[in-house]
Amino acid sequence: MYQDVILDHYKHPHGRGLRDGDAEVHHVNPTCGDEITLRVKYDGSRIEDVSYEGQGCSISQASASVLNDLLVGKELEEARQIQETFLTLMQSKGQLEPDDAMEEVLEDAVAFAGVSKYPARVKCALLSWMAWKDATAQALGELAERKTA
Amino acid sequence: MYQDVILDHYKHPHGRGLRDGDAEVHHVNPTCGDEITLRVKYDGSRIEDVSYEGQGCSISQASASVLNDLLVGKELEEARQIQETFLTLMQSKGQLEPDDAMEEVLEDAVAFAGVSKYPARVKCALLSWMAWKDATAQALGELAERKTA
Amino acid sequence: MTFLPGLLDTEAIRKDFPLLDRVVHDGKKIVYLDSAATSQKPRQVLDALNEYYEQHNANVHRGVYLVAEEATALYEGARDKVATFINAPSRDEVIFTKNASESLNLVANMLGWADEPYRVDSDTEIVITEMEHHSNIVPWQLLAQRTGAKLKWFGLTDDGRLDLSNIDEIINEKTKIVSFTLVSNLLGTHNPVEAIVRRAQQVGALVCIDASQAAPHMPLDVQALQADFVAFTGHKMCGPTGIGVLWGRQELLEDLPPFLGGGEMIETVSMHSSTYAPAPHKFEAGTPPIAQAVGLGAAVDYLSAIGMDKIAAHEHAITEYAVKRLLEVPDLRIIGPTTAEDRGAAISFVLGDIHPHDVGQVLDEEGIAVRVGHHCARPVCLRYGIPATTRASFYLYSTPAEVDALVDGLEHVRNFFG
Amino acid sequence: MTFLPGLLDTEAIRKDFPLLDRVVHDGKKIVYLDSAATSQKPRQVLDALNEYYEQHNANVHRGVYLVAEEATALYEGARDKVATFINAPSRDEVIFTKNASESLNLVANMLGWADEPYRVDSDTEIVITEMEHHSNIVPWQLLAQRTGAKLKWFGLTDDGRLDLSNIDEIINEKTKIVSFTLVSNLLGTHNPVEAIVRRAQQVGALVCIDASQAAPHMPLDVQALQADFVAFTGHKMCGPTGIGVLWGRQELLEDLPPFLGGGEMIETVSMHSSTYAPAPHKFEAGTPPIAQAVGLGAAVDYLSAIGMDKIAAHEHAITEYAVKRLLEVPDLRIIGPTTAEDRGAAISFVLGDIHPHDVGQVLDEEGIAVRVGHHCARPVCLRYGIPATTRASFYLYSTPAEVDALVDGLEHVRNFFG
Ligand SMILES: Cc1ncc(COP(=O)(O)O)c(C=O)c1O
Ligand SMILES: Cc1ncc(COP(=O)(O)O)c(C=O)c1O
Repeated sequence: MYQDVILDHYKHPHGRGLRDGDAEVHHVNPTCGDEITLRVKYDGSRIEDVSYEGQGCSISQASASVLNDLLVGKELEEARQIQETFLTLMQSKGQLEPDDAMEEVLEDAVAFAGVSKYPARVKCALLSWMAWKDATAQALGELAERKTA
Repeated sequence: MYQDVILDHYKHPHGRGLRDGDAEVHHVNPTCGDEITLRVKYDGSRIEDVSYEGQGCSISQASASVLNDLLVGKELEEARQIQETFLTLMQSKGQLEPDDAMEEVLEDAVAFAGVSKYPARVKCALLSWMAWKDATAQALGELAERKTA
Repeated sequence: MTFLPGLLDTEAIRKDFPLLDRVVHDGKKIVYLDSAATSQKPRQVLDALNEYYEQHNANVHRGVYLVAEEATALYEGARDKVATFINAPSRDEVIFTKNASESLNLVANMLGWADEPYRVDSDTEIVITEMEHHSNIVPWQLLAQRTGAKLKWFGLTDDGRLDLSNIDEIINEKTKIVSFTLVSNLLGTHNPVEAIVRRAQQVGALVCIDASQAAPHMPLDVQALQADFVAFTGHKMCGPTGIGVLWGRQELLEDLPPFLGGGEMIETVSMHSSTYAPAPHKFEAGTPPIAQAVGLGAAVDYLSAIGMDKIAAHEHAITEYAVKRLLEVPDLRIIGPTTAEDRGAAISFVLGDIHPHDVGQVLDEEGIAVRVGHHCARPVCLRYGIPATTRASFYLYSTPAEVDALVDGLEHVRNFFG
Repeated sequence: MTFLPGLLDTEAIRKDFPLLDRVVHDGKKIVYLDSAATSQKPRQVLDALNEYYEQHNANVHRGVYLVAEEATALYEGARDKVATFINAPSRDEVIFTKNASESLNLVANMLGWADEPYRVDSDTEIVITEMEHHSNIVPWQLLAQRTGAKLKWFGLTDDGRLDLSNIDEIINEKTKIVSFTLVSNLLGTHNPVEAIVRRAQQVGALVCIDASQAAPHMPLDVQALQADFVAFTGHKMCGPTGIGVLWGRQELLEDLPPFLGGGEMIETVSMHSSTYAPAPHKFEAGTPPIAQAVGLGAAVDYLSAIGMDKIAAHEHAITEYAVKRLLEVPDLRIIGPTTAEDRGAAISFVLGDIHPHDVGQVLDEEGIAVRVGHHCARPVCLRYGIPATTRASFYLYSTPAEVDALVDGLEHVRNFFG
């Protein structure tokens, strides 16, 4: 499961640190204590930044770094598709061999295919992605509120 | 376990029916619903009567009949010894072969030796004996009270 | 050999059950007619237990090593199997307990500690029936005592059915929960669910169904039942001892408070406070009955491979035959329905004034294993004015020849005490 | 091979445990270092389970037929064995539950529903410690919430021991119950019972001891402990899953109210009220874990034949060796006592800033099974400011060679993430 790509992201995480954002969430993996604090910043429907801080295993840390790579700068719709593709891969129990199309979407994140064989670690890999989803819902809710206010 | 002696007592119980007494108790075997109402009458420390009424299996009915045979007319001390000998026999798990001395004390009641192999039935065999013990304690308590009053 | 339409190939099936080869009292092969108390276990279930312990034994849910992942997959896989077996909308609605009694106590305690609108308190009423197993009586008596709620119940008709004539009075606006058995373990009666559920829904009461005597014997569809909770027990359905099931509707399991506290059921713990995991884990404190769940999963596979509808048909045929043959025995009175319609395969009876203990003992000497007593349903005995009954109960491995052996045995009993 | 004084003949012992032959990841034989989570099961226990199911399976306590009498004798015989194993004054003080968590919840609930002088209510206090397993925290948090009682606890010293410096303040006249673990499952600490019991007795508080990590590993004498309740769990002591034990003093068990209601625990039931059987049955509602009790009895026989003092000596030797070797690993920090004195055979540690999940995963690839996480004792992690630990734990079948394999594995982990 420990692909070089994953270890690289773990040792040199991209975009780590908390910066200005529209919403912040704190997620915990109760079984192992992995934690992440994550902020999203939107420019309309474009993701301007995803910043984060946390402690956890290589899988959860690398996954946050990959998320930052993949989502920052994207339009929300596309980001959602990426998130769903990643979810599909992680829930595949090692049965899914990423094809070229999937590799196009997920880039470095295809390295997590091997993790999907380990149910206990899938939660680690998904921690930051679930946090992003949650933060996005909050941020857009707020933005929507701000607009209607 | 169904010795002829037991079946005889079951079909033709001795001393059955409720008569005048110094104390009355009602005992139940919770596992099977066997019930007995039993009265004792003392003449000083001599057992004048043990009368009873109840419903239950052949073992519990026959055992009450045998008890009536054995205890009525006896002095309390002797009755207690009989009761304890019977208890020993019933708790012997079929390991005890009644000897002459025991047969002298227990008479027909030695027929219950075979019942002691069947834990579920031991309680049936002891039902009336426990009731007698309880009733005696009550009766003598009352008599003692009456004396001191 | 008696041929009855609908019978299973019991010759093949019996080979799966080692205990049915057991010899008792001087070489008599056992005639096991006590499956309503507990069923025998097929080789397939014992194999699953052994394989679990020999190859995959580890504690579940927290291990990152291979065997722990396997144990978790086996345990959670058993939950999937049970969910499918009872047609649960979601696997997360299946809670593993130690037996049906714990399942029923769990419901009673959840409602005692719940917030509105579920909370049972002194202004509210609980409804059960007079034919319940003690495990569906005492938890509600305890709840009533502890909360001040009023306990009410449906009585029984002379022929062993629920008397629903006063249903609108018994189940009323104050009723918070109606708990009743799908099939009576003493009478054999199969109860009409729909009428009770409809009335409970009218007044907004929850419905809990004790399916302990149903799950082993017929297709069980919790969605069709429309109940809120369904409880049953593993050891009566070819599974190991030490495992029971509570199925509950997801929204309820989310809303209701936990019962037992401990490892596995938490989300996060500090000394000051804890939060709880989502259902089903919220209700599974401590190391669960892992091997027993795996065994129950194997039992469910075994039963499903034969087919629950086929098992029901087999038992119906046996019951019909048994009722007919038993009614031929002089002085025998069946306590419960005297036909095979809407009844399960447990048949209780009294034989003249021969006490059931004596009936059971003499039958045992013939190798025939029946249960005697009040079968943990003493109110039924009180209702019919009897101290106890003898009960013969059948399962997928029971044969007409065993019914014949019982009837012959009863003749012998009559002669013996005659 | 490393020779240590006091070691058992593990070559012979390991032959009894089928799982220890398990091969994982490309032909590596498993190095099982997770016995604190659950122990492996010897063949003797599996044989007892199989023999029970194949030859003697029936429901207990009410049958008059041979197999039911056998099942009852086996089940109650297991109670005798456990009573002897813990030196209980009476067999009737041994209650079978589903696991230690249920045992602890049972105590908490009995006290919540009890009459004076035992009743826990809003004027009273409950005392636990910061090193408890969640199963000895959450039941007391729930009890405190439900009754308004105050929950207090002993903190920990930096070297992983109980801080009893304020014992007279923590345990005071308001204290109704003090519940603590004999051996910590995370730290390994073996706690000083006497000081706590003496103070509890001074103020008239009851004492409950969680012996889940003690019963498998050392002679356990409930009379010497002088506690009121002692809880432990079968699956950690070579027994099956699905069974736990609560020992309680007879007078208490007589006085305290039941917890779960149902079959087996009653004396007589009517629709209006019920009376309860004497202990232990009062606390065993429903069909008990029959086969599991039989299996636990076989486990107790197995352990006793080897000798609990010999097992304790073996584990002490292994622990001493393991502590020494682990401290040689660079960047490794033991969480808990760093000597083998007054400690059990579970050793938690952190390895630099490599997350325990990663440590465990890489060890697994080497065939080494350790547990990672907060081990259901999250407050300990909070106390020492760490998210989780890696824990290696040993048992009677553990060898010095397995310690060496662990140390080599940890070197590999360091290189991998270095
Ligand atoms: C100290 C301690 N107490 C309680 C428990 C709970 O045991 P169980 O999960 O079998 O209920 C455990 C083990 O998990 C433990 O280590
Ligand atoms: C109808 C019914 N309900 C509940 C139970 C209780 O099941 P268990 O003893 O496994 O808890 C039984 C069986 O004993 C039963 O027949």
